Amino acid sequence: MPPIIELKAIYKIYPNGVMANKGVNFSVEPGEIHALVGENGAGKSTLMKIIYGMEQPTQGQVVVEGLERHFHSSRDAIDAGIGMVHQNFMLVPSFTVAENIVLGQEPTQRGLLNKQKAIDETIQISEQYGLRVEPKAIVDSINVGMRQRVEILKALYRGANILILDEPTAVLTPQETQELFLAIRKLVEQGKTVIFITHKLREVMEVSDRVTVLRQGEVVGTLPTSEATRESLARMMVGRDVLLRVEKPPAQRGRKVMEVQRLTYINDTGRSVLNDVSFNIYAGEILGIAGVEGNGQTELVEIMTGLRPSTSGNALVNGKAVLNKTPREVRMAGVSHIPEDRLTNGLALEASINENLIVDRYFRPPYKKGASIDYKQVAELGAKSIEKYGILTPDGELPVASLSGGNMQKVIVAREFTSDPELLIAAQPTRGIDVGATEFVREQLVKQRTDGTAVLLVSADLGEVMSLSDRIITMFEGEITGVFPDAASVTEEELGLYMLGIKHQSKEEMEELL
Amino acid sequence: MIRKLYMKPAVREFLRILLAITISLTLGFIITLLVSEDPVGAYKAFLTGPVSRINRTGEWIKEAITLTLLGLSVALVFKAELFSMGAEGQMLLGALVSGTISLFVPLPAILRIPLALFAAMLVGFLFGALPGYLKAHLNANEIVSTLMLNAIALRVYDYFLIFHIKPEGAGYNASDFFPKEGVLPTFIPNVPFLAEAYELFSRRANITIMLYIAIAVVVLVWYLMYRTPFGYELRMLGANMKFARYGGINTKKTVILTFAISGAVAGLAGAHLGMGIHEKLIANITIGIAFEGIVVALLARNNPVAVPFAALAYGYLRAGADIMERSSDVSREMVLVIQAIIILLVTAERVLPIVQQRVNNMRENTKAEAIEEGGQNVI
Amino acid sequence: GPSEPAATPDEPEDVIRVVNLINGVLGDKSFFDSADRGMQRVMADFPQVQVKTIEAGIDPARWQAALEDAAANEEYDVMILGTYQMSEFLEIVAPQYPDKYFIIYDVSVDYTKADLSNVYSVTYKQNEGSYMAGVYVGLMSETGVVGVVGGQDIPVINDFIVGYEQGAREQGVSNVIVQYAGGWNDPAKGKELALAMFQQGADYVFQVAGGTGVGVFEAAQEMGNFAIGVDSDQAQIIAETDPAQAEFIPTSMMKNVDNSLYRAMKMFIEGTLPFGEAEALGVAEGGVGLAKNEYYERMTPDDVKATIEQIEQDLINGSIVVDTVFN
Amino acid sequence: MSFDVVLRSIFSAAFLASVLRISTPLILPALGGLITDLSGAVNIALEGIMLTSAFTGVVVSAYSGSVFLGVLAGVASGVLISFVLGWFHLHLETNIILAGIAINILATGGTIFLLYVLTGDKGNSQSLASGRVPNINIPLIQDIPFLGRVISGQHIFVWLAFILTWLVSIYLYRTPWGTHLRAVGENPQAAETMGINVKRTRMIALLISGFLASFGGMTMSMAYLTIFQREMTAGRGFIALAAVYLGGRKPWGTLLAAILFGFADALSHQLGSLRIPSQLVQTIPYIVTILALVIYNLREQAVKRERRRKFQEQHMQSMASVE
Ligand SMILES: Nc1ncnc2c1ncn2[C@@H]1O[C@H](COP(=O)(O)OP(=O)(O)OP(=O)(O)O)[C@@H](O)[C@H]1O
Ligand SMILES: Nc1ncnc2c1ncn2[C@@H]1O[C@H](COP(=O)(O)OP(=O)(O)OP(=O)(O)O)[C@@H](O)[C@H]1O
Ligand SMILES: [Mg+2]
Ligand SMILES: [Mg+2]
Repeated sequence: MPPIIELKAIYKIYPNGVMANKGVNFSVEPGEIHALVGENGAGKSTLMKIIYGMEQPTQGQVVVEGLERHFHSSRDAIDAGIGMVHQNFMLVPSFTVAENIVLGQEPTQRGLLNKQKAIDETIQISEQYGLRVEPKAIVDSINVGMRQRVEILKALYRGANILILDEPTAVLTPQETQELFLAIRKLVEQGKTVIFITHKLREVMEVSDRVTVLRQGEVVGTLPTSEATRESLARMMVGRDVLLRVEKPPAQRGRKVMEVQRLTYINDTGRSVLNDVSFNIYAGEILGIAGVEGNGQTELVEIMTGLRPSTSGNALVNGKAVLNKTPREVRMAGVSHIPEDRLTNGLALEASINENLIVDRYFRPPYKKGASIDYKQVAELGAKSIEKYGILTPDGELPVASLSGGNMQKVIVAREFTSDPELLIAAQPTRGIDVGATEFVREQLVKQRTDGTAVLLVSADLGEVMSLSDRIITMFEGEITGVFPDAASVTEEELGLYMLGIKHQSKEEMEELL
Repeated sequence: MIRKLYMKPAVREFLRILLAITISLTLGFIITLLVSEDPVGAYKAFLTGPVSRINRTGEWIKEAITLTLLGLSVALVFKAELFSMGAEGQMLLGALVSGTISLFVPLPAILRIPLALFAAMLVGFLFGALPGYLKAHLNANEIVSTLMLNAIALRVYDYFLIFHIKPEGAGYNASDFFPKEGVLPTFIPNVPFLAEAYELFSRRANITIMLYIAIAVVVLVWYLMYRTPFGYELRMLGANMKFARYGGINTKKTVILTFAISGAVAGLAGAHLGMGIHEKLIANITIGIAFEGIVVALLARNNPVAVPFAALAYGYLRAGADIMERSSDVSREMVLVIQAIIILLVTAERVLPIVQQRVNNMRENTKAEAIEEGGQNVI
Repeated sequence: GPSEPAATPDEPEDVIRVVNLINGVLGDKSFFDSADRGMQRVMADFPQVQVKTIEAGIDPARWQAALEDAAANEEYDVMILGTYQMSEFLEIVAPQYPDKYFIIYDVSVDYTKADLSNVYSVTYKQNEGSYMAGVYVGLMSETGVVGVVGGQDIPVINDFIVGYEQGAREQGVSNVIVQYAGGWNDPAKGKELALAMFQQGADYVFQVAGGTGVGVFEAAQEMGNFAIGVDSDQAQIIAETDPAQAEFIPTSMMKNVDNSLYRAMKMFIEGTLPFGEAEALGVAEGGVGLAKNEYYERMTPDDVKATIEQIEQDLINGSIVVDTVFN
Repeated sequence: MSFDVVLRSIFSAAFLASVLRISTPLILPALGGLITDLSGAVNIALEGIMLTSAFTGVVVSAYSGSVFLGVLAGVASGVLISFVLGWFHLHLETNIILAGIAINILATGGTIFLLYVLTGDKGNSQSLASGRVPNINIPLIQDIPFLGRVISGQHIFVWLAFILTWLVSIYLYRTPWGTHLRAVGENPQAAETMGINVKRTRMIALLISGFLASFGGMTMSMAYLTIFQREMTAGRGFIALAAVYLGGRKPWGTLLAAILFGFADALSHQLGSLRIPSQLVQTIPYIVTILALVIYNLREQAVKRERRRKFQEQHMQSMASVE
């Protein structure tokens, strides 16, 4: 069979002169699951955007089902049966989940929208693929995990013949990832073709038939997954051996840095999102929060960092109350924060990389000198961060918008790690970061903790939580269901029971351990 | 080589503007041809009018000063991704307060003028803070509030002018001329070795020291915007409000301050109208210029350093158009039409599709070249 | 502005080039239009006169420059301009151009300020004219309530209004409703204001609001009440296209800017125009008065007509003195 | 004028009728402003569109003798000038605000120029016998005591304003097109990736906006009055824009905001006859608008606070009952 998609000698130069693809030849067989891997900024998303008509290649040919195509917009690609889930969310915040899913192909009745049908179809497709969403929820108010599921359902709803998934699993829980893989396999059974981008090599091994590795805009090679190993793929991508395990010296628990006492939060719709949550974080430890998305972790972090008011309770950092204080006050108390949604909170896309790096420190020395900001210092900080964190860019003066997704994340990590915090709250810190950089970020996280920083780690990636944390708490429906003082000694299954609320430690039990 | 040069954004921008100006002026001339018996003379008046006589040049520069201040005022707000139409009200109150001081506060010029200017800025600051406060704390839309506040300020201005400032039995709604101590001095000092220039300017084109003040304000606003923590806050607010908040910026305070500072600059522009241009308070003092700050700021892309140049260029267009109407048979309305066409075309990012096509072709070639050269600009 | 073509070399020697400088825009339906009308008549009757009209626009910041520019232009011999605002500028400019002639209307320059021997001023006693309008509505009103819509709260308009009020009250009107539209080009507003007055019991409304006043006529027609026109014989003008509406405009208070300028130009050509002096045209001089057109004749009872004649005589011989806002 | 007369006038059917009359030329362009705003562009050119249509309607109805043709031409001219705006903004990428300002200047100059060419007058179209759209008297309604006098006998555009508000709200919230339009306004990139043509959608929004605003213009010149006066829109386009935001960017909210403005304006006309300086009376509509804005938002906050408090109480109770 001829390839369903064939890219021939694709070059792509962005207006700012960055060449993202250099003579890429890439072909996808009909009915296969084709993984695409590569470091951050290797040009994966760019290549996919070319297939989807969002970017036009500077040179080269796009052949779909044997025909050379010139897509001028996504519309053309959609019409050719291509669907895509984007790395960054493409949702309309004020619309409901169902409205987002049917956008552009709304069911109608005598010319008017059929809202009920949209909801029904959303429920149906969500059940069909096991991707849980609330059809009537406003997108602005749902967490990243559900947003991601909405994105996937959007593409599935359209019944695309060729489905491009650009890092769909970055914020999914392992269970959800499994469900997604199930869905993908179903699609393939129905004769569809899937291109799948991820940084988690385990997923590549698990789901794909073939894998293509990109490096610095060029194809390193395409091979059947059966002939690859995680180590070999990592080597192909990075050009060196990558440690896929974190080495971690034993924890030296220090003084109590943060105390959270009886925190409750009731949201605007009257739902009790956090219920009587109490725990402590100590210097020199990584406290992991394990829980299925939507069980209050997002709100907990936002309340702890001053982005959201709480209903009642108390929170102290080094004995100083920080609850319902402004983000500035919380930060001044020594808290730094890697937010879960980098584009909403974490970055100002149109501002330069350097300016994104100083949002928590521009007002104090050495960045402020006299009445003004010392931009020499800022540039130095930028240069150092770019080097140390491997942010792929020619210049710190460029806008963040010109970075690849993973490199955007690195900017946030660089800022929050270098703020010298007493408490580092990290939500999804390695989201979208390539294997090499993930290794680095994890190392740094451990190093911070070893140097005496308290770390709160919230991640959808249970593996990450388990391998990095010293202590783990599980959350279910806004309550803490269990505390595990020795992360190394619990199993994934055990945690799962607590995360799903099947098991529950008693108050006294927990109090002791907290 | 030439192609390489063409790729440079600054060069491209320059070429675009040059092309746009050429096209729009050509179109303007074609219209003039249709409506004038002496199109060449009329168009010459338009193109060279503002520099053909010292008093005309003076008018142009004086207006450009006001436009610069207004442009800066608007650019501040726009940079924060806020929208303000409030310059009119702020200017009116600035003119009113500074005018009152100029007229009635018995201080020597050296004290009275700074006091009046300061008061104008203060009242602009406070009047600007109002929509800022409404926006920040009550989430009240700033387009509505600024438009309404303008209308209120206009009537307050008229009320004070007519009932409290206008001298008894005056023939129209205006104050007395300001005393010498309340008028901004000529920009050339009255010293012996500059006597001739002073004489010429103070008589024929009384450009005042507001020229220097405006330049200082340009530098200050630039400094404020790009060098100070407040400017950083303002720009981050504009880039992503949620990010600003997350990063610890007090977004409410920033919103209020942005509006207030913008108001202060507009208030100063108002003082210029009274103390620099009319030398008295009159009705409709802001009528022709109130919203032109928006045009200037957008022309300058909210860049404070570009604002005076945009103000000079736009002021030239306005002055030239006026002179064409005064000294040719082209009617006022046609002059407006020509002006509108020039604004539309000069600000078009893509000058004309045909031209754009050319540019695209050229760009493609350049890209191909870059690829052939092994893409050395790849990182 | 719209005007005759510029001078050509082959024209006769004794050509007189006139600038009609308007510190506003044409189409004000008030004295600028009237001035323009006067100058059109001059051109029609005196072929040697060429008039260029300059509309300096509504921004007062432009006016002084427009005057200086026009005065400095060697092509022009005579400059015609109006309004209080311009008089201050003229007092500065005229002495700089002693060989040019200036005619200013609706205001008098202050001849004590400088050597203004090349300036002729003509003013109008609008208070006298509108006094007559006031007397007229006072006699005609059945409700005892009348109104007046002013364009803006400015002294010239208030001079109309005080005269009108005085006249109306002297005839027993209990209530004179005064409102300002705040602009000269908003007929919808004019209509609304007049409707509000009619609703509050007025039956005659005098409009002194230029283009805004057009709405007052519509309101009168709609409510079956009456409106008094201003500046020119407005019923006559409207009758050309809308005779039905003219039926609701029994008279207009005329302020004959056109006639006065025509007269001035005629005297200028004859060499008899008294430069260095101001003339005030009142009822006696025919500068202001009521339009006694066919509508007036038809709609006005004889006793009212008689009273109006009497008042007119009293104004001419000075036995009635009308209030004014000017000193 | 005595205060009781003024008061009596305010509490009359005629007063409410005048509120509707004054509001109509605000409601129609405001709906247009709403649609463009939701599609992601501020339409500063409402003023110019209204002026163009007001002029065209008058001229065509005068020369053709047909009111219907006049209205048709007025609509066409409004849509056409919106197209020019859209072409510059979307195709040549002129900043929408600058383009809007230019369109306003163009409309001001263009209408006066053509008026002069056609009539020899720069002020108004008095010399043209232009048409008036019909009034509507509905037999049953006109007999209802008070209400009948308010709404009956209003011209057709008053009715149209309400009907169009209804249609616009259906269009925006119940049709796919309206949904696309709102999506484009909120997140153009998301819309684009779902195959929605962003530029075309924005152009359509501008054209609809021109269509709606054109009725606002013709309300001025063919219903309210039967004359075109230079610059006769007198800033109503901007007030209409304010109504969009005052109305919370919702069709019925916009209508209410425009009516509120009409009410305050009518109020100032009545109070103007008291002997208070007119400058102060004329601030009434604007002060009312700001107060409305403040009160609306204060209420909004209070409602939220109240709701939160209620939840909290309930929660505490349920906690207590558990213990
Ligand atoms: N809009 C843009 N303008 C300029 N440069 C861009 C733009 N988008 C991407 N780039 C650059 O192109 C290169 C490839 O980016 P791309 O997004 O394709 O990487 P990626 O392989 O998807 O990386 P990641 O794994 O981080 O998502 C990067 O160097 C990036 O900085
Ligand atoms: N009345 C409208 N209001 C707003 N947007 C509209 C309207 N009509 C069309 N559009 C938008 O313009 C775009 C093109 O419309 P058109 O109906 O021509 O699309 P099409 O390519 O034929 O699509 P389809 O296959 O859905 O019919 C669509 O994205 C649509 O959202
Ligand atoms: Mg990517
Ligand atoms: Mg179709």
